[in-house]
Amino acid sequence: MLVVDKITKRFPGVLALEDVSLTIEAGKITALIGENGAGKSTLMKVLSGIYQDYDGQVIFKGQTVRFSSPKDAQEQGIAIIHQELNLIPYLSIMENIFLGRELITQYGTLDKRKMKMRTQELLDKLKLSVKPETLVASLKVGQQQVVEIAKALLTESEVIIMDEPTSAITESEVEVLFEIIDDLKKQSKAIVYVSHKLDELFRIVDHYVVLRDGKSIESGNMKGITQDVLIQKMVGRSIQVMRKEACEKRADNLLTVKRLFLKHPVRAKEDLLKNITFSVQKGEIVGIFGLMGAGRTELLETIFGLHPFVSKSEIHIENTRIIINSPSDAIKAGLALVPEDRKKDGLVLGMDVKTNICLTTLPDLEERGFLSELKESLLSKKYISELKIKTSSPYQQAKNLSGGNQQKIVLAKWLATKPKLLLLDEPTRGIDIHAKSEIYKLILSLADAGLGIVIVSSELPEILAVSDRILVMAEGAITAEFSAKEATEDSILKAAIPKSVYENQL
Amino acid sequence: MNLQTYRANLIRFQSLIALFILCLALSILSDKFLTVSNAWNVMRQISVNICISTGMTLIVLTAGIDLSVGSVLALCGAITAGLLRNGIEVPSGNLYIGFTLLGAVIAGILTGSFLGAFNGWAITKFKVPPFVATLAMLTIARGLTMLWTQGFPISGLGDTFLYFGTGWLLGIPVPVWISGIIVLIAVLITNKTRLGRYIYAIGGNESASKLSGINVNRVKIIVYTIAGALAAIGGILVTSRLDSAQPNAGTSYELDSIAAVVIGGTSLSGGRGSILGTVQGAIIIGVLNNGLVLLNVSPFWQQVVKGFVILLAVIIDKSNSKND
Amino acid sequence: MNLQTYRANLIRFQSLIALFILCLALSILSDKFLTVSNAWNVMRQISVNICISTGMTLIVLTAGIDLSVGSVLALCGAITAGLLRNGIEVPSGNLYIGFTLLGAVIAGILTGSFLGAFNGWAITKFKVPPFVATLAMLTIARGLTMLWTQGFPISGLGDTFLYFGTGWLLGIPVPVWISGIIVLIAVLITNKTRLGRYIYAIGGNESASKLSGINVNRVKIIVYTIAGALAAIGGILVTSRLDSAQPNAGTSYELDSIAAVVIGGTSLSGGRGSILGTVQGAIIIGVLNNGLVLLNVSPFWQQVVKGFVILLAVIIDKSNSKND
Amino acid sequence: RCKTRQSADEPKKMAIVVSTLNNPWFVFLAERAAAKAKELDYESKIFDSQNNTSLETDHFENAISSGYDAILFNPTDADGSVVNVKNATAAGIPVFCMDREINSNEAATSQILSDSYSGCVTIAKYFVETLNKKGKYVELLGLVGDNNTWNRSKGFHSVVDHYPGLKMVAQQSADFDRNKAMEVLESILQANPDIDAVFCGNDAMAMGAYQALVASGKADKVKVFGFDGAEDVVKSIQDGKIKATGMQFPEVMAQTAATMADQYFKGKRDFPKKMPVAVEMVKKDNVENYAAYGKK
Ligand SMILES: Nc1ncnc2c1ncn2[C@@H]1O[C@H](COP(=O)(O)OP(=O)(O)OP(=O)(O)O)[C@@H](O)[C@H]1O
Ligand SMILES: Nc1ncnc2c1ncn2[C@@H]1O[C@H](COP(=O)(O)OP(=O)(O)OP(=O)(O)O)[C@@H](O)[C@H]1O
Ligand SMILES: [Mg+2]
Ligand SMILES: [Mg+2]
Repeated sequence: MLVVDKITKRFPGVLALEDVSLTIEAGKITALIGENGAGKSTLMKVLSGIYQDYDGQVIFKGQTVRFSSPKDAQEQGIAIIHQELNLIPYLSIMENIFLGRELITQYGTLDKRKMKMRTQELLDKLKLSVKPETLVASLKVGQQQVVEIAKALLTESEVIIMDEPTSAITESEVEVLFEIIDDLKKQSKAIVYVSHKLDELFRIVDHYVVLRDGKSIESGNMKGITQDVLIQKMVGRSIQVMRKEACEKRADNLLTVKRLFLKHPVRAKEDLLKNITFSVQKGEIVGIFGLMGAGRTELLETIFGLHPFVSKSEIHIENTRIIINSPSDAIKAGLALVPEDRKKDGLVLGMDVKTNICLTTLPDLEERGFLSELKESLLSKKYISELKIKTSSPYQQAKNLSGGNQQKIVLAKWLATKPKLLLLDEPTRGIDIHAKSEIYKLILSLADAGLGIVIVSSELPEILAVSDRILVMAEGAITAEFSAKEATEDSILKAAIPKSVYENQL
Repeated sequence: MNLQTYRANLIRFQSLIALFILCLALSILSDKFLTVSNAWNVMRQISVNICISTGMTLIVLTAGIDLSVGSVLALCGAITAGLLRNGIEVPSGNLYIGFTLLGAVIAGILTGSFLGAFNGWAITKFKVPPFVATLAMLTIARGLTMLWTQGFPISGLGDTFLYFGTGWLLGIPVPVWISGIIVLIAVLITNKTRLGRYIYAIGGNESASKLSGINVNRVKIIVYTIAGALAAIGGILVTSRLDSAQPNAGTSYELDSIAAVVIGGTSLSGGRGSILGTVQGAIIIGVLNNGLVLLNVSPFWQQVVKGFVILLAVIIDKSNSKND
Repeated sequence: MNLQTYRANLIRFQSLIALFILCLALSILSDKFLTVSNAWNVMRQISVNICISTGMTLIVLTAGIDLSVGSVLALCGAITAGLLRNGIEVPSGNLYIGFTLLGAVIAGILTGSFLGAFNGWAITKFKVPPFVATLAMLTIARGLTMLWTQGFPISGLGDTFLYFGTGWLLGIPVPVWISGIIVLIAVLITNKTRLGRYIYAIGGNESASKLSGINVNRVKIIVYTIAGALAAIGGILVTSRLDSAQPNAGTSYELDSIAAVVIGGTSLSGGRGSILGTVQGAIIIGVLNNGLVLLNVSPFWQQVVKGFVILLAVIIDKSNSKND
Repeated sequence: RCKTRQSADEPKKMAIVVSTLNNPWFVFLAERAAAKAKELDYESKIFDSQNNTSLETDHFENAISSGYDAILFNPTDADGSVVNVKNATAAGIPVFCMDREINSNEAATSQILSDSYSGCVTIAKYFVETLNKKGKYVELLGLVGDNNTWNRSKGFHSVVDHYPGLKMVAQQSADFDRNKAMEVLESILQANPDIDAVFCGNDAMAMGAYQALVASGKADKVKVFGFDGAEDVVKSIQDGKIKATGMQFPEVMAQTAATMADQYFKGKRDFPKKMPVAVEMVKKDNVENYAAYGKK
């Protein structure tokens, strides 16, 4: 149905795609796999009309096409769910879904009633229980991703491209998505699926195409292939996804949080976090699991001093009570936070790698009141090589790096502060298997060196793989605690489902 | 219960509170403030700012800005007045074109639209930041006004023309009608049409709007053109009120207009705000100007007080919208 | 080869091209343009704008804006002049405080810093948008100037004071020395210090900066305070050059200053730009003003030409930076 | 209750509407008017039109609706202000114009006028005389959209243009602003280092021009002429720094207007429609008779 023939796409200084060829069939799901920066999104953007200047051909239904705009591609039957969320924050779900193809009444005004109905249908189908009029800005990232999906489903396209549609949604939503994908497949639509989550691929995908460094390496049938082989093809060598050895807990108290409360930002009378008490030992990795909206991000933020006037808590570090009213207090106390949304909160995208790495430790990089070029460059080079950050130079702008490497910069800038305790919020979201395993390795070695680590994740396997101890949160409270040995997927999930929902279901 | 109501709740009421406090204070301080004639007085005075600020709101919603409104207003007023009075004479060809009232008004509005479109063109075609493009237009239009008028006011425009600025219709001043109709249309556009939706979308996230197939450049050009036309209407109102086109009319109107927009709760980074908010912003400024005069505040102190009240109005809005 | 050089390459050279073309055109059109004395003339004239625009650049780099520079300049100039000439008399206590030159100058600069700090305080503490906070300050400071001077200029300030604005040192006009030193310090701050790095970071991504432990509010207040102090220095220079503090000094300087910043390649959305770019922007504007007078372009046409040249300068820069 | 005054006879109030307070001359005019009103036991209030005719309209409306009984008026524009005056007189409020004229013979109750045009004619004659009918000169205009600018310029040129030996090498605007005048003249001096005189549309520009001449060391060679009679300039004429200025009499005008309003309240109705207050030329040999904005 859709044939890509020897496409080459260049960015200034980067050859993103080189002679890539592949075929996409109707009624099949084709997976595009490859490391961060392999060129997957770029290829998808070529197919969906965002990039028009490329060499090579796209043949759609037997004819060579060159879309002049995303809208053109859409009208001819190719829809895309972007990896980067492309929603307008201060418009409603309904307005976003119909953006650019609004329904109009006979008077030329917007037909809000009809659009609302269609939106409601879509949301029902996707099992997202929010009103069509809700502002997108007030949705969580995962919910926004569902809206993106709804937007693509609205058009009756023959080819639907999904660029990491599941990077921010929970397991139950993934199930819904898979049902829908199954439906689409039955309607003999062609689906291109990009994801770093290999288990998903094995569940739904028919064909795979591997991209490496902008070249198409191999393609084939998903049946009869093993995970290890696939990884080997992607990375060019095999990777051991390691699991932490259960080791003796050292009883060296590092962090104790007692009776932490946080007011709800909107509903003034309610608490968003309720009476949270836990502790972290030196060298221990504590995993925090919970469903979307459980309050994990807020917990880390509150500990880090981002909500000083609406929270109360008692925090001890190494058995001395400290007051944290701002991130700089937290940094002084030896804390570091790798935030959930690295583009929004982690990096200054317009600055280069070196400057981003040095941003947290500038006072140490001064000499006689001025910043020392030498110290800065030594520090950044140290972390670039230690964390194997793939960048053309320390002076490359952060925004030009792939997601995995951006995440490593964020880690680097926090490691530079020599923290005692590292708070990691979804550290591997949207990161390829290779980078992921590197980050795991790093986390484990940091823990071995005596750091305390709190890791928040929505991926159960990840939590199970790295944690010494697992806390489960639901509706702003800690509902269970397991040691690595006693934890099972079932028991964790059970604790994570909010009581209200759980009881309703019974 | 839809988005508009939601947004409105958030934005409309916040400025209303500041406005209410202001009016209350003034009614207590002066018995002249809360009278029907003074109310029309204030409304008539702000009608020009409302015209301009409506266009400014649309532009600010797309995350742009227009510094040229004041000079465009002056130029268009002068062109209408000039054509009405003198027509066009082509000396070489012995040609004389007279203009009817309607013709002159349309010519003025077309000039405004053209200048606005030029702004939009420079901004979209050459990616000149709106601040710079319209700053350049501020100077250019002022220069053109001077050239057209040769630095002299153009006066004596006839009683029919005066009706726009000074007449009454059904017990309401004509300029209030005109600005009211403009506001109504603008509210309809922003809430009920595709164009309005696109304006919000572009201001909210330009690249996402582009990906959704919106012709961002065209929308921007349309918006700047509308703003130019509205500045022209403002210019015609000013000219008609005075029976005279002043070459330096509209100086620093851009600041008043942006102040109305921002006090009305529209965000300068685009995507959020409303026309009705701007109307309230304009009313706040108008009431303030009127009130300070009624209270007999000395002109030097007026500026100080005005600055603080504007600051306070915005602070009240801010702290109030937080509780929502 | 470090970040600064890289950024500099990008920004410095782009404005240079527009400047070069402009100078070339003027040298061809007038034989008086390319002379040493005219060069000093232009440099001396722009030195005030450079002072102000240096502060403005810092503010714009944090994604803010300062509309109050012109009136702060006027107020501080008037305060320095007033203290120098009349001192402070406290009628009731029969107290008279005389001011030395240095005392008066310091008092002026402190006033500017205080007003700037007030801007920063309103912006950070109450989250008032910088546009509104400084717009309010624009009115407030102008009103205070009128109150302080009672609307009359303060003249006759003594020859020592005149030296700041009109003297020469080592063959270079004193105001050029002063603005040069300010630029030098600002370049050092932006490129070599923590504060500078924080300024860029905040403009680039405020929430990431906050999470990195930067005290965003403090940095902003510092920046607005610096800008206020620099406006005060500008005010003292203007006063000294004229031997008189004019109550209406500095009107619409904010636009000239922002124009210099933007023409110099600094982005109004913050995080990108440089002091040296702004200096070039100021030179472009200064050369343009000077050239139009040298060519004796009629005042009517001057504004039109100026608008188009500014537009063109920015377009040239844009298209040029794309090729980089 | 102890007052014998009738309750209907509230104290009268005067509104003083001036074109701008951004120029000391007008501040002086307004303050003198206010002072005179106070002396006559009336309440008064100053309105600043900021050179903006439409703001002036607002002021008139506000003044009318808040019950002022007379308006002492310095118009922003001869034509644009007519409507305002008509509205006020229609509402039964007398209007007395000060300094600047409005182009209507009936509208205002009386106009006390300073004639810029003929004042500049006088200065121009002296200008021709001091330059010996030949030389190069520069003219600095005020705000180009202001009709005072052109009244003065025209009065000046009506004389000077008859002398072919006098050559205007540059005519530039400096917006009535001291700083602009200095900068513009600095640049003009680059192109024309050999000028003999500068004619300025007001005294602030004259002082700015003088400052520029001092900076370039040409202060003794180039003769500067101003208009207004500001303090700085009167002093500078004394010191021989500036050649001449046209002295207007804001105080006289302000006091006359206030007195007329007082008479109006007391019943007088027949005022002269126009009452010119002559502009006198101040130069070195008569400067001892003058102070800022008036006679000693
Ligand atoms: N606009 C751009 N300008 C310059 N380089 C770019 C641009 N967009 C992408 N690149 C580069 O092109 C390469 C391919 O990027 P692409 O986004 O296609 O990777 P990807 O396979 O989708 O990675 P990920 O799994 O992280 O989403 C990368 O090296 C990236 O840095
Ligand atoms: N600014 C806000 N306004 C309104 N509600 C909010 C806001 N921020 C968070 N919430 C609500 O607070 C709750 C906790 O959110 P939080 O981001 O901490 O969840 P999380 O467990 O980190 O989920 P995720 O995995 O999606 O990051 C959610 O119910 C969310 O809807
Ligand atoms: Mg991608
Ligand atoms: Mg989270």
